[in-house]
Amino acid sequence: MTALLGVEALTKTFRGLVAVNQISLTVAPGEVCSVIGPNGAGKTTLFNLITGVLRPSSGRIVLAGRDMAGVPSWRFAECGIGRTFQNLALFKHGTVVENILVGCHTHLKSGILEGAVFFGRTRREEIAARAWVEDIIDFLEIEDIRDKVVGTLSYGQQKRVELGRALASRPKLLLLDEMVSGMNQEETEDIARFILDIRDDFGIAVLMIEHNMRIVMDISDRVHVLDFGQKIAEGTPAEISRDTAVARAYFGAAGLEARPAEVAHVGP
Amino acid sequence: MQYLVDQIVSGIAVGAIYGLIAMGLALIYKSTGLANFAQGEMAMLIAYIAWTLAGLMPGHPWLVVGGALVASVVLGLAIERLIMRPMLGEPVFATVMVTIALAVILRAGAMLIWDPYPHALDIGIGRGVVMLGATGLREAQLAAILTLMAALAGFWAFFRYSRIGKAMRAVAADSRAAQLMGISAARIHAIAWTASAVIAGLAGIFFALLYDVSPNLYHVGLKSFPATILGGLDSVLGSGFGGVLIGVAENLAGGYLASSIKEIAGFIVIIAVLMIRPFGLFGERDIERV
Amino acid sequence: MHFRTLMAALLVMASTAAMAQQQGVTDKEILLGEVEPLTGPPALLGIAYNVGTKIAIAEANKAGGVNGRMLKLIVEDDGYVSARTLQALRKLIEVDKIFALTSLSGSGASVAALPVVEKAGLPTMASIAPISQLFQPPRKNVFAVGQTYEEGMYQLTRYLAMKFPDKKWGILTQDDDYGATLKGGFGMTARESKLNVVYQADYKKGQQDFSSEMLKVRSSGAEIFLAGGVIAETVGMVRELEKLNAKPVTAMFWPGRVSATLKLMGPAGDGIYAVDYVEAEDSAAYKAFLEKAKTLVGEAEIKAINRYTIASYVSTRVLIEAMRRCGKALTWECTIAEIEKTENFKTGLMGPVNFGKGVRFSSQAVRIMRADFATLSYKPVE
Amino acid sequence: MRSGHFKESIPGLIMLSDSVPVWVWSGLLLVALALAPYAMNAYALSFLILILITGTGALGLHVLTGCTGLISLGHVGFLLLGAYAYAVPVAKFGLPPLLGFFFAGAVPALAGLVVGLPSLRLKGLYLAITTLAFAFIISHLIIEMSWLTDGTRGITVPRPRLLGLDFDSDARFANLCLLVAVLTLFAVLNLGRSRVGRALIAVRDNDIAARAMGINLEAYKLKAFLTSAFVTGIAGALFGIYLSFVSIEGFPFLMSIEALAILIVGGLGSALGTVLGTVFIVLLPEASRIAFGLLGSQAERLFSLGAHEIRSVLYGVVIILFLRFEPRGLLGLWHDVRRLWVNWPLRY
Repeated sequence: MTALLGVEALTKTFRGLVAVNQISLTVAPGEVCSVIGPNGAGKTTLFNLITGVLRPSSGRIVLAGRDMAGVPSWRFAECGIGRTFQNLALFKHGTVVENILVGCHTHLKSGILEGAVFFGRTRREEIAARAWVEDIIDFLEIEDIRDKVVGTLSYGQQKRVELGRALASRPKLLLLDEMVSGMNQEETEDIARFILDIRDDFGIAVLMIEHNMRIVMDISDRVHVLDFGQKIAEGTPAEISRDTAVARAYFGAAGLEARPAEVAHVGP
Repeated sequence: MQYLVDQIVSGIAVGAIYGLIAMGLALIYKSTGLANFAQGEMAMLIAYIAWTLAGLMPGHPWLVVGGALVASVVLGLAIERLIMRPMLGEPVFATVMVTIALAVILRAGAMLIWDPYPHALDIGIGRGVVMLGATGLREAQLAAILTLMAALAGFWAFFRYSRIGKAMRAVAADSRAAQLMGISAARIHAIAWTASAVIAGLAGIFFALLYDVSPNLYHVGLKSFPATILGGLDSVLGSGFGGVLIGVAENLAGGYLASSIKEIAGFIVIIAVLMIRPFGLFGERDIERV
Repeated sequence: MHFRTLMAALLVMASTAAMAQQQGVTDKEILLGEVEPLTGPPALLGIAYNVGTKIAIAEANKAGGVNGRMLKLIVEDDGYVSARTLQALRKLIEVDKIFALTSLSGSGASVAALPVVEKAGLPTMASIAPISQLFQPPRKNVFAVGQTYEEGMYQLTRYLAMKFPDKKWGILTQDDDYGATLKGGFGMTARESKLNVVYQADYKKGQQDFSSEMLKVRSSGAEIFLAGGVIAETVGMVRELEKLNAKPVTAMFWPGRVSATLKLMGPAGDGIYAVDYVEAEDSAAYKAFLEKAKTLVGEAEIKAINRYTIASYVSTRVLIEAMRRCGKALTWECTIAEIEKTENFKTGLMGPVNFGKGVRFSSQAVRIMRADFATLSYKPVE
Repeated sequence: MRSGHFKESIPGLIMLSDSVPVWVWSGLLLVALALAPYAMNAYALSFLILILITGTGALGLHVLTGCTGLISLGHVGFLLLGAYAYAVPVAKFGLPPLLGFFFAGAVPALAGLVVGLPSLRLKGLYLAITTLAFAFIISHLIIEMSWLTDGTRGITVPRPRLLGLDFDSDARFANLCLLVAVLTLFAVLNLGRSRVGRALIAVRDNDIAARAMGINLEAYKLKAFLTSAFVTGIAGALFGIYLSFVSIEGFPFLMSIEALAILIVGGLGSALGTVLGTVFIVLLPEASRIAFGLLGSQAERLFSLGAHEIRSVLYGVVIILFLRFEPRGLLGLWHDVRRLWVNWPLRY
């Protein structure tokens, strides 16, 4: 099976500080993968590298067989990568619909002049895009807030809008950065269901950073564990929950013995 | 050679005035995050007040200067309390527009209270010529240079050692965190506006002594923008140096290229510098977090 | 609604109204208007000019008005911004419905306003800055009293060239049309008398510091220096030369020939040459004018009086006299014809004013003067 | 009567407005504006023309500052360039006015690209002051290149004749300005609901997220400068024709500030707000003149020489009050009034 995303020996240093160190991982088409690790393990830096926001110091990123070195960061979306951000990054003065429409950007073609005239191709294009956005709104069950300005929405709602915006670009791979942090149980379960539906209905592979172990263990096909910028483990959720290196990274050697109950909780 | 020295020295002299006003600009930017477009107008207003005082108290130069500085303290406090503080929390763009409106008001107000004619500010001192080697400087030019040096040293020490100076840096770095630490942002803003009005006032007085008191004295504020951009909007000391650099650049352009290019020399310099250092020579780069 | 019919009806109404009586004229009143800079730096000239118009009008009203009609003036400020000049003119002509214009703002703005004034056709005096575009080619209804900058500069430099032969010359002018005309006048003399020009430059309008320019003047060895600023700029140049201890023969131009300039220059201004077509302050005619003015306008106005007041006073007097000669049936047509007939009109404050068929500019002889710091005035040279 | 917002098709969703009354009223307003010049006096007409030209220019700035969030203090530079790019070919070389209008848009647009380059590296006030520098440099270049621009003497510009139609009367010219202003407004509104417009807003609100959505920040900032300069340049040409005389002095620096004031007072980021702001700011001096007149001749005489300054002060005070008490601008005020009208006597 050829991997959708291949990360090979990726390294990123900031003024001598090694944030990501020789990390390799793959995501197969139709797979839900998670990246976990304590705070400061380099997870978000890894995401920023994969989405082109940061340039790797060394190593390679291959997306669907294409080496991404030298591809400008704004082209990553065209190449099939969509993402959400750890701290919300919506266009807060726009409505929900407008935000999701921005996600369609790479699939539309009209330029300034065509946009200003709004006739013919542009109009057809916009109608099609709007129909697609309405589908996404239906899918995410946010019909009732579609014309609200996103700045006025609750945190959970904004997260969904961000998910919708990422979906609108029809990505092959979706990167979700701490999607459910700060959500209650019910909202978390909704998101988990959406992620599985995204994979099954749209055929999109998902790579997510998550602190919520329950959702990681419940829906991941595979889990990558990072600590101090290095990958310390990889495997199915069941394998990870048994891995002593992982437990040590989370709780320290002493904690491993002192708090067996919590380790058990990590299990599936 | 003497020609070059003369050009540079008189450039430094006029640059010192730009530098003083630019320091005021940077001080306000550093502590409140907005550019005060009325800085030149503040200088103009204080110069007019000094001129009025000089008419009331002939023969008492120090009383005139002292009175004008008291007036600038009042001006700074009044602007901060009445106009800027209610705008706290509004978008930067809006507050900047408020300072522009303030500039319009001060400009017209000065013409209303006084008149559109140029006047000589004559307080008995400042106009004499001092010889430094073969280069002649007016007393007020020398005073402007010395004041700039004193202000540079003073602000350096202030930010480094004084409690308020450190607090100001804290407010600049993160106003919310500073507030949580018990620092009153409003008080810091009031201090910044007052200090800025005082140095603008001094610059205005020097300028009026050297040239004249007239409604277009505020033009000097326009010159201090390149100065503060060159030095870095958030760098008070850098802005002071920036003023001197702009003054010298202007004079060299006027002395060796064409006189007509002199007035825009400062702007050409900053465009060149900003292309290489987008945050000025001494400014700090914003660090973005994703 | 038939739009065209409506328009036609309106037009007919408008034209019949015009026939009955010219706009701005009632049985008791004649409405005059003027546009000039009353704010911003050029206000120094505009306000003084405005006072001159006020004095001329007050004088006429005191003597019973023009054929029994009182004169009333509406003043508009344009801040020396062309767009505002245009708007002010449209207001005066269309809303206030004035009878005649006593001023048409400064040079650039007045050129921009010409098409509007010419189209309206009302009698217009444009004497604040009589540049050649105002009367070349002549417009039927636009008159100017005074002298062009070119001619003034030509006369000034010719005088200096004869008095100080074989000297090195320097000239610094403003980078606008005012400066360009000064340069033009100087160029004529320079070619004619083959002057040795060692320094010539433009400064940017609004410039305040002239240190680099004056250093250049000094190092160029110029012995005669023409300071082509307005007021603050000329003062700046002269004081900078004083600081540098450079003492060329210095000359300036009439916008700067006001006592305020001398006061600002201090002793350094003593002996500076100037040129003007308006009488100097110590002449009998000027003093008499000042005495008369004190009985006609307030103290604030008296303080604002300078040479522009005289220019305006004379120009407005010409207009008033023409209206008087028209008698009771006051129209634009008649007033314009009467201004044209103005011949040898004397006020003592300038040379006699003359217009004629197709002549729209009353060229005034200029005089060379020298500044006297002790009395803050200018005295004609022999 | 309509009740609520129910739309039955996707095209209905993306229309500028699906409300019949809005279209009817806009149409009537347009007809009124087209005919009014023939019934107005020249003074009132000059305000109408100024509103139309200023509105076009302000919409140009709106694209850059309102939509894309790039502050420009040097927009008067684009106005100047537009005016000269029209005046030089048409008045000096006798080229057809239509070509002149093309230059009036194209030349500033090219300059916009040049000025836009620093915007790729500079932010906020640094950029604002760079644009300020640009405006000074442009006017310097115009003076220096006197072989082409006649330097400080200025160029007299005749009223144009376009496609066989004469625009020599003010009323006709007002029609031309109306046409340009309405086309500009439509273009800007359309841009706002299309891909490019959304991308500009995305760049303004969150540039990192915008990039993640596949938006090329550099290209779009340059596009914003290009579009903005193009529209502003056309407004500059119209302004030059209105003045009938193009010179540096006809375009004072204050115009840049006025344009920003229009955006702020109208409501930043909204094209309709820009229109409201234009009307307000252009009429403000006249309104204060009338207000001052109401105080009676006594007050007028008291300030015989200071009336103009009092008006300036008033102007500044109104702007400050607006920013202080209605930061959403006139558009926000309008929404409040409308809500009050619909809901009264209930509060909401």
